[in-house]
Amino acid sequence: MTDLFQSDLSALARQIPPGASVAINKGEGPDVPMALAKEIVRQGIRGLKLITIPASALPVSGMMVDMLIGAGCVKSIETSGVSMSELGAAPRFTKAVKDGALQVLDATCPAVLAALHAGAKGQPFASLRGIVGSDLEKHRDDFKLIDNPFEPGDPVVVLKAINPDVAIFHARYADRDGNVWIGRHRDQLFMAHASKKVLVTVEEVVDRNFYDDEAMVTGMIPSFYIDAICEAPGGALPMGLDGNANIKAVLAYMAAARTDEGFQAWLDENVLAGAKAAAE
Amino acid sequence: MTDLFQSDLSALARQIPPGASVAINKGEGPDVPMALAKEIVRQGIRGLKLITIPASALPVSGMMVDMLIGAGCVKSIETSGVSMSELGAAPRFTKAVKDGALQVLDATCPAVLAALHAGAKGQPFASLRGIVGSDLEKHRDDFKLIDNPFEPGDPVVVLKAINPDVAIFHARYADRDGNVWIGRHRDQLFMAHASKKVLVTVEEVVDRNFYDDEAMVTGMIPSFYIDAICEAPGGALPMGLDGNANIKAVLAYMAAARTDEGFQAWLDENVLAGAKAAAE
Amino acid sequence: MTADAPCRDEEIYANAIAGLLVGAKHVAVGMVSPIPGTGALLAREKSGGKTRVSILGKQKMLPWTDGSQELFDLAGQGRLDGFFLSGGQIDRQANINLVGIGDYPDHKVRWSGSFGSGYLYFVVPRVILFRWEHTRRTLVEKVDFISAPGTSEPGVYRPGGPIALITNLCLFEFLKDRGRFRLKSVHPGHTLEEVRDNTGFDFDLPESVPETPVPDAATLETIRGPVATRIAEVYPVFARDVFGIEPAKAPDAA
Amino acid sequence: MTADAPCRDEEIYANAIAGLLVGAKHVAVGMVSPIPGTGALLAREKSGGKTRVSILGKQKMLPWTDGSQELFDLAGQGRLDGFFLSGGQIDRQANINLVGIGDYPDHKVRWSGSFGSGYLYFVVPRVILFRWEHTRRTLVEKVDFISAPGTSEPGVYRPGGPIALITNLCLFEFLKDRGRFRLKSVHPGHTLEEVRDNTGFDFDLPESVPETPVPDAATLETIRGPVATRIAEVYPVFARDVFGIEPAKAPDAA
Repeated sequence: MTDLFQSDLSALARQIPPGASVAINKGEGPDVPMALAKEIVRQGIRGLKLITIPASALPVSGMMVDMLIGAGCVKSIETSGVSMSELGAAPRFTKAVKDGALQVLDATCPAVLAALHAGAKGQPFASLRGIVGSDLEKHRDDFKLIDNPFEPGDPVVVLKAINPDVAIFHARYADRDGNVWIGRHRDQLFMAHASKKVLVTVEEVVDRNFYDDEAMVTGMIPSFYIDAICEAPGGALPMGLDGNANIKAVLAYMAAARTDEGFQAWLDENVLAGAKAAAE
Repeated sequence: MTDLFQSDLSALARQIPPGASVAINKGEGPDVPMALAKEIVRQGIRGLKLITIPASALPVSGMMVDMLIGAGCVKSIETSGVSMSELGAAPRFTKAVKDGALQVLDATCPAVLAALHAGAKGQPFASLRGIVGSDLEKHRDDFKLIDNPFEPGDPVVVLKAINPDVAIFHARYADRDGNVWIGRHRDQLFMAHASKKVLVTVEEVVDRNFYDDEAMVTGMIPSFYIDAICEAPGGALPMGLDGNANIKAVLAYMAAARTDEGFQAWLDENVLAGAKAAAE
Repeated sequence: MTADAPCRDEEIYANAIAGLLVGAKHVAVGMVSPIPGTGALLAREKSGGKTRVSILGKQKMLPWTDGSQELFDLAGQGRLDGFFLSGGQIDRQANINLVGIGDYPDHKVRWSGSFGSGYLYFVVPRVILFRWEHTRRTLVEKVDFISAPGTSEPGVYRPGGPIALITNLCLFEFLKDRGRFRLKSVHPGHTLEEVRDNTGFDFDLPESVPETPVPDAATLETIRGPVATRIAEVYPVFARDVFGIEPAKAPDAA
Repeated sequence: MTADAPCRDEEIYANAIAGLLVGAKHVAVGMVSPIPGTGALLAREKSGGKTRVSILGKQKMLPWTDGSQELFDLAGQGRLDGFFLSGGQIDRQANINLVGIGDYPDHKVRWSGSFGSGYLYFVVPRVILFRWEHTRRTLVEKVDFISAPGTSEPGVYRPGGPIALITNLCLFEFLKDRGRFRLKSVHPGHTLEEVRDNTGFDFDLPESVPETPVPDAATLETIRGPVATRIAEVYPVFARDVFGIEPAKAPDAA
């Protein structure tokens, strides 16, 4: 057994310093680190600079980001979009922007991905077509319009590499040596390569080594990119293991989060209750 | 069944126009397209601009490239290295350079990979640390030293994207719909994304669809990147399916290829014999 | 829903969208785009499966094997023919705004964000704009924030761009050379005057303005059959409301 | 081979190399580098497995899951502590030439190519140079082609570079500040004079020149046991010649 394993979520969350930049993936699969996000709220870690890879606009990933914002953990968010997909707008995000309480670094999806990719390679910047003439370009210091060095008169945007302080995600399996299986969720791989620290919750730790099975190696992040792992069954809920969100749970959150009081009551019941009970 | 399948290698090779730029992978696994390369020699396709991803310096991949050079198919080669690894130098490559019969675009491995990656993304260029002050930089029009747009006074090399006309490789499996399984040989995936045409030989076509099996999808190139597939069992020989090269066969080639006559005799016996017999 | 049920507006829109995708090899459908998804899947059925449709939002329905970047890489390589974009505001020159109303960053109203628009609008040859609320609030003379511009100056790499805009009143085509829209057809039950009154910008007119066609019986059957079943996997709420069907697998089983 | 057999030169070199890698987290070994591979694997054994060693050339021995680029990406991220480079020529300033002798591109002699040197030399903190033929032909005042420069001008991003050069005569350390080599030890059976006579460039000297240590019995046992077994999987010819062992699986089974 490797020493990467932590026995509980609080030990994982303690490795996220206040003010850290934290990468969070899109959440198309059962990889939303909701349990860890709730622990971040319980520990009151503040000033986080979220970076969504490349957006948080699916019901559960949107809800997680919205909750972190509502709970006051987030100072800024670099994103191509925050919403609950077809369920509607993210209530706390919308309010925080209106109140001027949240800085948004507006991006477009491939720009976040290209900049993260440059970071994963340890390179200073990436080139990207498009963006020219948009207002995205005007408001970002880390997007620059240059002349293509190989074709004068061809304007191209270059993007400064992104290297998050911390990447967090939920995965299906870790093996006993700390290799993490992600299947074809390659975004987590790029996040892990690019980030200075990688904290992972997994559905299950299995007593084997994935290197013994070429099919598993193919969809795996090697342990040397990982800093800590905690087994947290259901750690992506209300995103189910089958990739289907519990829509009722998301709608209940959205209804509550429409008001400050409703959001606080939801937090008390769904996030803080356990911590309070434990503290009493 | 998709119409991507070709019944023989000659139909595959005919899709490579004379003068085309052709990407060839490193050959660490049983993915060297040796059978197809022999067919290129038989068809006398000339003027090829080889691009090795990022080098051809393992016994069988080195031998394949050396054979193509010796047979007069190659006009130029962009590479970070050509050799037979610990077995020694590539005899026809070495001779062709000495004779001035082959243009070598000398590169360094990550530069080839970064430029191919930019090509796979449809972007104009990539940035790469290193190279500054080397003679590689001085001799390549497609490497340029610029000032980091985000940090004045920081010199950085940018590399023009590579988009080969054709990519060729051997793979373990194709499914009946033309999806090609490569396992963790990700280089072939980048080659396929970056290239205008992708020609693949496979060990075996299996009667299933890999999308039904998430473990297979993870290591797969979707059919919409592939232009033609030919089932060619043993298509990487003398590289075995277990990833071990038949060293005796490579050494025999190297011994023969030391002289023009020896190389021609080897070609006659190992490549052209079948074609001649068929033509008689 | 049977083929006898009256044709719904969503079905007219989807049918019009499918008509814009004839001959496309690969069409992708972005987030929160159930009607475009329906239109693209209809185009796929009509092509006999030759048009590939990739719908974002549900990993297992996507063909990617290289992560989220693959959609954009595919588009960058010129392998993606069609995509859909919307806007909180869309203006005369087809600039789109997905960010908010008012001065950036101090919006009066903040929307979700620009998503892939700032890139895909430049590189996908057939971008279809959709905005169901056709009012002077949504179709404006000038957007407050340009998430992605409708046209680019000469010299800017721009193989892609808008070809049409569909709303709950009409279908516009976009004239690239003139950098403005031309009305193509008005949906059944609506009038040119209504379109004019509710559009915040000036647009070109054809000699006569046809009515947007209603899908024929065979098309309706396709929409309500294989297309509806597939769309329900990504947009369960939409499929329930429009087609009255539930996805094969309960979406809220957590 | 038993632990009683006399110590071979390769074992002395490997032992010296292992000494340069103490505390390294991840060391990679490039192509055609059997002695560096032996040294790195010895460092791994001595660290109790804490030093990870990745040997290029055989896919199944590599931990990568992102293709060939992963080695370079790992190095770019600062996650790779050690690497090995050689050169057909190596000069006073630790510039290396892997391309050829004479004017580029019309070489009198052409070598295989620069491989990863043009990048890894810049970003890996502990690059160990090796060149077993120690002559004035190989260790020259100025290389004919710079595959990778030994030092860089101020302002150039350069977290990595050479720390040492090992030959069949001696071990040099590289003084980054002075941009030149200093002799560290002379291998048993050789002399300072011999080193001087066969080196084409000037180098610094310590106050006294020690002899390169011969590995002790326990170290020899480790080299000839677990290290030899593993090296035979990648370098079967080397393992046969030096350790007299065959790989567990025949390498020429096609």
